[in-house]
Parts: sequence; C-alpha cells; structure tokens
Amino acid sequence: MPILDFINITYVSAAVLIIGSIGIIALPKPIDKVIMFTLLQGGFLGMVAAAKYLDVAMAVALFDPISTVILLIGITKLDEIRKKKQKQQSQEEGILA
Amino acid sequence: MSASVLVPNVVSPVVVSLYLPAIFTGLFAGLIGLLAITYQKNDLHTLILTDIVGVAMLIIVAAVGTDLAESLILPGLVVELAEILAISEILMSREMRKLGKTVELVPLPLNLDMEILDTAPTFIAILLIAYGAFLSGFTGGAIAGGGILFYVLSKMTRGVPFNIWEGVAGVSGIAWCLWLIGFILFFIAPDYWLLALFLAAFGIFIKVTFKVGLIGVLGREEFKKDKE
Amino acid sequence: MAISKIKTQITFLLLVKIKMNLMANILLNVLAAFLVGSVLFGLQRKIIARIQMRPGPPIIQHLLHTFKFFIKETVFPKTAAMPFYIVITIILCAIWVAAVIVGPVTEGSLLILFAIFAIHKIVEHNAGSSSGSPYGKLSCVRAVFSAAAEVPLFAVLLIIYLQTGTMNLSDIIAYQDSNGALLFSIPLAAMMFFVLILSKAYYYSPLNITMGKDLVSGFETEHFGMLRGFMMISESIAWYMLLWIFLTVFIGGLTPIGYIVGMVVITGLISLIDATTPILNPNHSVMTQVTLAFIGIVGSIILIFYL
Amino acid sequence: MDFTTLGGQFLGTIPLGDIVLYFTTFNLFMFVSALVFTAIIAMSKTESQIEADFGTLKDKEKKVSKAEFKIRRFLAIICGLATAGAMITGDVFDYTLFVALIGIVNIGIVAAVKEIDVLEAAFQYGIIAMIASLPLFAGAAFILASSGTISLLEIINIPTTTMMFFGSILLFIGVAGETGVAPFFATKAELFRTAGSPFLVIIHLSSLLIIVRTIEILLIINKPF
Amino acid sequence: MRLGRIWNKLATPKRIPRVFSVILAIVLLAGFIVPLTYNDQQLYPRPAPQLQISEQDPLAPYDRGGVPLKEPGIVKAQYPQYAPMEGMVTGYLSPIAILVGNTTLYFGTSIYSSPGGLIDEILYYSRGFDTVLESTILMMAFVIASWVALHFTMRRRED
Amino acid sequence: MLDVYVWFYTGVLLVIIGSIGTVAGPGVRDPLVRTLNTEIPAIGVSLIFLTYNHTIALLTFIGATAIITMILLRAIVRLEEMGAEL
Repeated sequence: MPILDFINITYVSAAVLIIGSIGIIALPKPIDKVIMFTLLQGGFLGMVAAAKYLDVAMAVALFDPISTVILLIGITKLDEIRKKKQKQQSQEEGILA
Repeated sequence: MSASVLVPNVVSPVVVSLYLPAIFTGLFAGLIGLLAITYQKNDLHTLILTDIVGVAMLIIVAAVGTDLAESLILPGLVVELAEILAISEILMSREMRKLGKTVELVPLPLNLDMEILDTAPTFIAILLIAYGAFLSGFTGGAIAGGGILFYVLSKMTRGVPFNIWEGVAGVSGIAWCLWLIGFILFFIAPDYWLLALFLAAFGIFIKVTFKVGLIGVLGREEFKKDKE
Repeated sequence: MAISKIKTQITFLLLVKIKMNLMANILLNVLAAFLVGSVLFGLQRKIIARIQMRPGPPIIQHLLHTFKFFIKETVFPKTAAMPFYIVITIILCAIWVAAVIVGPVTEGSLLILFAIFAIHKIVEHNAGSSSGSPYGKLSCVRAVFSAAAEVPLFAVLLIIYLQTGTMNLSDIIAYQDSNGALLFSIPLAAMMFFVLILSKAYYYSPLNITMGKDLVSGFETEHFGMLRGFMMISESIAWYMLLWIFLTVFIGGLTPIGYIVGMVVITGLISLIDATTPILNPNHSVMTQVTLAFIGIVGSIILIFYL
Repeated sequence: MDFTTLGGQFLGTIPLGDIVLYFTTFNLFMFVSALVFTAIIAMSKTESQIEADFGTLKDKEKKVSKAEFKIRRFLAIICGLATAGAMITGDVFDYTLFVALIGIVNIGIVAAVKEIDVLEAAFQYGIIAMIASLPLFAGAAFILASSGTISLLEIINIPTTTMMFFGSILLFIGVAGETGVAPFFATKAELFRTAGSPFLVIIHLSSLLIIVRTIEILLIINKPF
Repeated sequence: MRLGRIWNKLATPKRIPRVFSVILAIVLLAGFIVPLTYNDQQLYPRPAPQLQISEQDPLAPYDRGGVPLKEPGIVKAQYPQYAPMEGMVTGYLSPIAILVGNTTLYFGTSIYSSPGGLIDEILYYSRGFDTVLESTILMMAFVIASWVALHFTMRRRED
Repeated sequence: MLDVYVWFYTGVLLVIIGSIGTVAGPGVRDPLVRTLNTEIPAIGVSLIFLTYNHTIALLTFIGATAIITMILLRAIVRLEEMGAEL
C-alpha cells in the first residue's frame, strides 16, 4: 500500500504542523490559539525527532511549556485588564445616563 | 570515517538546489512584512511586524548552508533580540511620558492558580541551567537564561532592589572582559588556546545568562506586581 | 664600511631636505589658500553688493575681518560645553590644512578629501550646539537636516570613479590630459558638485540654510575673538579647496593663473545666483539638493553606460 | 585593481584570524579622526541649553542630569570606538556588525532624554534600524554566497557578478537605514533638538564617516572595469 | 506648490520607517528578477544534510575529525596562515563530552557546542572579533533597556 | 534524503502562511493575536535551520524566540494597562 508509506513520523508531523498553523491563524480566541500552538510545537518536536537530534528535541521539549506558560500569563493578564476597562466604561456610561 | 564525509570540497548539491527556494522564501517573507509596515499606523504593531522582517533575514543567511553561515546566524539573532528589547522599552517610556502618571489603574489581585506555576518552575529551571552550563557559549547562555527567566517570572515575589540590579550588570560586564581576555590570548599566546577557549566560552555563557535573567526580572514587574 | 656610512648620511640629508621642501610647500600652499580664499569671499560680497545697487565693502574686507578678530578679546559663554567649544575650532583648522596637504601638495586620494568634507559637517554641528545658544542649536539641527547634501557629494564621487577608474587626484589629472576635461564627459556630476559649492557659499546662498540670515551667524554665532578668527581662516581655506577640487577634477591640471581665473569665474557665478535668489525653507533646500542629485545620478549613469 | 587606486598608500594589515584589519592612508585618516573626536567627547562637559520662556522675560535653562550624563557619555564613547573600528575593518560581515552596533548605540544616546518628541524620533529611528538589519545582513550573505568569501582583501580580486551587485545595493540600503542618512534624515534632525551636544555629535559623526567608508567598500565589491 | 508639500510630508518622523520599507520592498522585488547563482566553492563547507547522522556518527552533525588535544580537525579557513592553532579547537572535546559521545549516538550537537567544536572555532578563534562585537551589541542593548526601565518605566511615582 | 525536502518545504510553507497570517489574518488588529501568529514563521525558520543541520543555531533560536515573545507580551500588557492609544 503506497498510502501506508506516508504514515511515518516526518509526514505525520508535517500534517500536524500545518493543521496547527492554520488553527492558530483561523481560530479567533487567544486561548484556542494557545492550544493550537501546542499542536504546532508537538509537530516541530516530531520533526526534530525524525532528524534524530535527541538533544535538540530535549531542549524543544523544555522550552515548549515555557512559551506556553508565558503566553498564558500574558493572556490572562490582558484579559483582566480589558474586562476591568469595560467595567469602568460601563460604570461611567451609567453615571452619565 | 572518510575525509569527504567530514569536510567535502564543495558544498553539497542538496544545499545548492535548495538555495533558490530558500532565498525566494526569505525575500517573500521580507516583502510581506515590509508591505505590512508600510500600511501600519500603530507603532506597537510595527514593532511586532519587524519580527517577520528579522525572520526573513535569518532565512537568507541560513540558505548559504555552510558552517560559516551558521556562525553568522548567531549575531543576526542576537542583534534582533537586543534591538527589540531596547526599542520596546523606549516605546513604553514614550507612552508613559505622553500620558503622564495619572492613568495608573486600581490594582486588582491577579488570580493565577495554575498548577504548573507551583510545581514545574524549579525543576525546569534546574534542568535548563544545567544543560545550558554544559553547552556553554551563546547557545548555553540563551538556554540557561531562559530557565532563569522562567523561574524568576513564576516563583519569586515582587520587588527588585536597585543594588542587586547593578550587581548583576557588573557581573556580566566582568564576564565580557573575560571573553575579551580569551580572545586576545588566542592571538598573543596561541599555546594557551585551551585556556582561551574556556575563558571565551564561559565568559559569553555567563554574560548571556545574566542578561536574559534580567529580562525575567523586568517581566516579573509586569505580571506579578499585583500579588504583593 | 665608511662608504656605506657616508651613503646613509647622504640619504638622511636628502630625506631631511625633502622633508624641509615638503614643509615649505605645505606652508606656502596653506598661506596661498587662505589669502586667495579670503579675497574670493570679499569679491563675492562686492559682486552681490553691486547687483543690489550698493557700493559694498572693499574686496579685502573679509581678510581684514579675519585679522580684526585676532586682536579682539576672547570670551567664552558660561553655558558652553567646555573643552569641546574650543577644540572644535582647532579641529576645523586642522582638517582643512590636511585637505591642502592631500590636495595641492601631494595630490592624494579624492576619498580623503570627501572624508574631510564629512568632518567639516560635524564641526558645523558641534560648533553650533556646543555653545548652548538657541541660534547655534537651530543651525546645528539644520546642519543635520542638510546632511542630505551628502548624497550628491557621494554620487559625484562614484560617477568620477566610474568614468576614470581611479580615486587618485594625480591619476584623474593624467586621465583628463589624455581624454579631455571631465566637465564635458560627465556634465551632470559637475552640476551636482556646483550645487554643493553653492550650498557652502558664505553670503546669501539660497541653499546654505545653516548660515541663513535668520540665524544671525549660524553655528559661528557664539564664537568670539581668536576662536572666530581661526574659524574664518579655515573657512577661507575651505572655500579655496572646494573650488580647487572642482577645477582639478572637472577641468584638469591648470597653471596657477588658470586656477585663479577659474576660481574668480566660479565665485562670480555663485555671487550672481546668491544675489538674485531668496533663501529657501530648510526642508525645501534639502529636498532640492536631493532631487537634483537624483536627476544627476540617473542622468550620469545613462550618459556613461548608454552613450 | 587594488586598494591604492581608492585610498592612497597601502600601509599594512592587522590579522585577527579570518578577520583582517587593513590600513590605507584614507582608512588611517578616518580612524584617527574618529578616535580624536571620541577622546574629546570623553573629556567634555555638556552645554546647558538656554531658551526664552513664553510670557515672561525669564530664560529657561535645560541641563543634562548627572545620571543621564554618565550613561550618554558611556554610549557615546562606545559609538566612537565602533566608528573607528568600522573604518579599518577588512571584512564585510564584521563591518555590518559594527554598523549594527552604531545603530543601537545611537538609539541609546537619545533614549535617555525626557522630551516626548525626541523619544518619538528615537523610536522611529529604532524601527528603521531594525528593518535595516534585513538588507544589511542579507546583503553580506548574498556577497558570501556568490563569491565564496567575505574578506575584502579577497573580494577585490574576484570579478563582480550581478548577485554581488545586488548584495552591495542591499548593503548600502542597510547602512543608510542603520545610520539614518538621507532621505531618512528627518528622524535624526529631530534627535538633535535635545541638550547634550558632545554626545549628539557622535551620532552624526559616525553616520557620515560610515557612509564615506561604505562608498569605498561598494567600490571594492563592484569593479566596473 | 505640490512638490513642496510632498517634501514636507517626507520629513515627518512617523512616516520615515514607512518610506524606508517601501524603498526596501522595491529593491527586494528586484531580487526575484536578478539572476542568483550560488557559488559552491565556499569557506567552511559542511557535509550534505543528515549525511553524518545516517552514518551513525556519534558526533554528528559537527564531526570534522581530529583527536582531542593531539590532532587538529579539518577546517577550510580563509587565512590559515594567521591562525597557528587552526583546527585544534575543532578537534577538542571536553572530558564530559567524550563520555557523552561514547554513550549515545544522538547527542552530537550538545557535545560540539560545549567548549570546542567547529562553531566555537569560528566564533571564538577565526572570526572572534565578530563575537566581540555581537556580545557588545547585546550588552549595549541591555544597558539601554535596563537604564530606561530603571529610570523611567519602573519608578513611576518618583520623578 | 526525501525527508530533508519535506522539512524544508514544510518550513517554507509555514513561513509563508505564518507571515501572511501575521500581516492579514483574522483579528490581527489585536496585538496579542499578531504576536501569537508570529510564532508560526518562527517554527518555519526552525525547520529550515533543521534542514541545513544548523542545529546550534536552532537551539539558540528556540531560546531566543521564547525571550522575544516575552518581551513583546510585556510591551503589549504594559501599553494596554496604560491605555495608550498609539
């Protein structure tokens, strides 16, 4: 079966990467984007593993959670600021009304 | 292991055949980024978009595909990183001055009860710093620095004394001097090349690590200051 | 043994003689540059005055002015950036003496002359801003602004190189001896260089925004006494050197009389333009130069490669 | 084709591994003048800028504070040294790095001021400097890819190809962006409105000298004959 | 006057980066047309991608031969005459690196980026001056950023 | 050997998709979204580095990307908090 030849680590991770990147661009919510970003990183890890550079894969694996956590912290903080601003705005409008 | 596997006479045909596609990719990405900057009115967005221009630069340099090209990528990376840092700081300072100090918002507690922030940092940071120390040089510095950054960002409480800051800056200055001594030693006394190598590698390592750690301190001021 | 000793002694003496000759040559050239430059400035003033139906000062007025400043009291503003404020005049003097050495004396590389011109611009900024006076500061900002005039300058350099294949003044003169004056083969480059000279003209130039009359004396406003005297000497040398470069590069090896005639003609032409045109808005002055440079570059490249 | 047609007498080289610094009369002159300026700047005080106040007869004095003075002097000295280095280096990539260093230090010299307009100009200048790192390094990479070397002492013997020409155009644009010459001068003129002239002058000194040197490098890379 | 107005517009700081990027974009467009020919006679060439790792070389992808502290590795530098210890840095492996290299096949990158190895030879020795500059660039950027941060952005209440 | 081409062209694809997405993707007027999108070309570049076996550069790049993301996020949060209108 020629199709089965395509199910190796390189092709699968290529597919995952492309799905992840489309997901990041297409999904509107930041949290969803972060989830798709993990997919992207997973695909990249697969690629590095296919290239047999174990130490690089290790570093990638270590940095993945760091990027994700940094993004999460940023998003939560930003979300909070935006909510607070909205509240203030609506309060001000309420006073005006 | 034959010598041609170690170092060939000419660049391999694979790299030659990939050169044009890679260059076109780089030019294309650069073009898109530049056009976007042309239409962009928001300064913050311009700053983010210059990241893409930097990516284009890295691709064009990497496409040469020799060991020399690889060692030229590292300066490019460092320059990008350094400039983004300095310019974002200037942008913030400018906006602050423009708005005056009245805009400070009422601090609200930030609830970040993520499991990963309690258990992971120490472990990941130790792993990264150990690995970075093993690697040494720029790479090691970036990796160990990433570890410190992460640890500082997620663990410690707020407040960085002025003195500590200056101390850290001093250490990295000394590291830079170590590196310079190593560099000069290579040419003045080639017999001590091993010592020079170690001075250089660890000088750079310490320098980059501490600098990256500083970013973590800067970042903590942002994200953690409401937790006091 | 003895013979070799004598030989070394002779070579040493010869070297000393060459050095002495060189020194004398330099001194003579610097002196000539200063005198001719000052008189040319006076001439410029005279011509402008005559066009404006005024009697005008005598032709040696600029020279007298220069000497007069040396017997005046030298005062330093309290707000000045101290060593800098003084050293800058010395630097100005030094670079133009260096220009004379590279130019008429040794006929060295054209690139060095342009480097000297670049440093002259720096001195303009610095003399302007180091005093703390708002006039000087404004002149400094304008000098930076008019740095766009670098573009025609470097374009001229490139075009000359494309045409002759060398940067050495002696080689350029030799090239013109065999192939005819560059003025006719690359006229647009000559035009650009002329615009550059025009932008450096001392009195009422439409392009010289750093010395516009709205800024009193531009970057020199706060320099008095000796310092001002030195600055005026260097400016005279600078004017002489600019004209010298123009004549040498575009017309070729002239006799001293030829140089004097050429300089008087160019000065006359520039005075005519100065007297009849208003000073431009800084921004427009700069962009005029850039636009002219653009035309000059494109035109010259077409002329060189397609004709 | 050799260095003597461009810069006069060839005076010697300083080899540091693959990077070879070389001196001609021209390079030496520029090197020395950059160093002289740096030395003077290191010694100078700043001026205090006097402006008239609106509405009263009083003057307004703008001074540079002590902390600001220190950092700006430090950066100005670094900038001067970098300029001096760029004058004598014989390696294209090394040269681009010098230019990048000058770019970032220039931003730093004005980043320490308090005027919003000047900060705005510094920011825009910074953005240009960042964009310019693309043509700068890419130009060097193109020259490397087509000629196989980035040492000027070797390139001078290699016939010019179209790709090298393209690379050198990119290099020129990069230098123009990093140092802020015409027609991108407007940001730089704004920078000069603040007090502290000795440090500001190094910004422009570096860019002018760099441009003169770039002309030399472009002529070394592109041999029209 | 039209031209005057255009000139005025060009001189606004905010517009300059945009003008610059337009010009650069036009030049980059020319890059698609220019004939780009890659010269395969390069300095420091490297084997074909993945060649060393598929030959089960424990030091892949940076193995350039040489015996630690005894025999230099193979390096094709620009000026071998200016680098008396050429190849020694490439051939050097730290004791830990030798240990790691004997245990596993897939740690070549780590081994060769600990002191020694080809990239270190280029970065610290044959092109060491570049590294001086780039670390200076990094240092200057941090000096600027931390100075601005310390004096302006962080101490908001003072000043 | 085919693997090399797969890595390379996936990288190229990611760079192109990513840069277009960053420039004109949905919702990029939000700086946060734009910063997240720049991660895609970063991964693309990493793949290109992998193709050429620039592994040390790759390691450094991975570290640097995380740091750049952090710097950009910091700027975004801070500016948003100030309510700056750029």
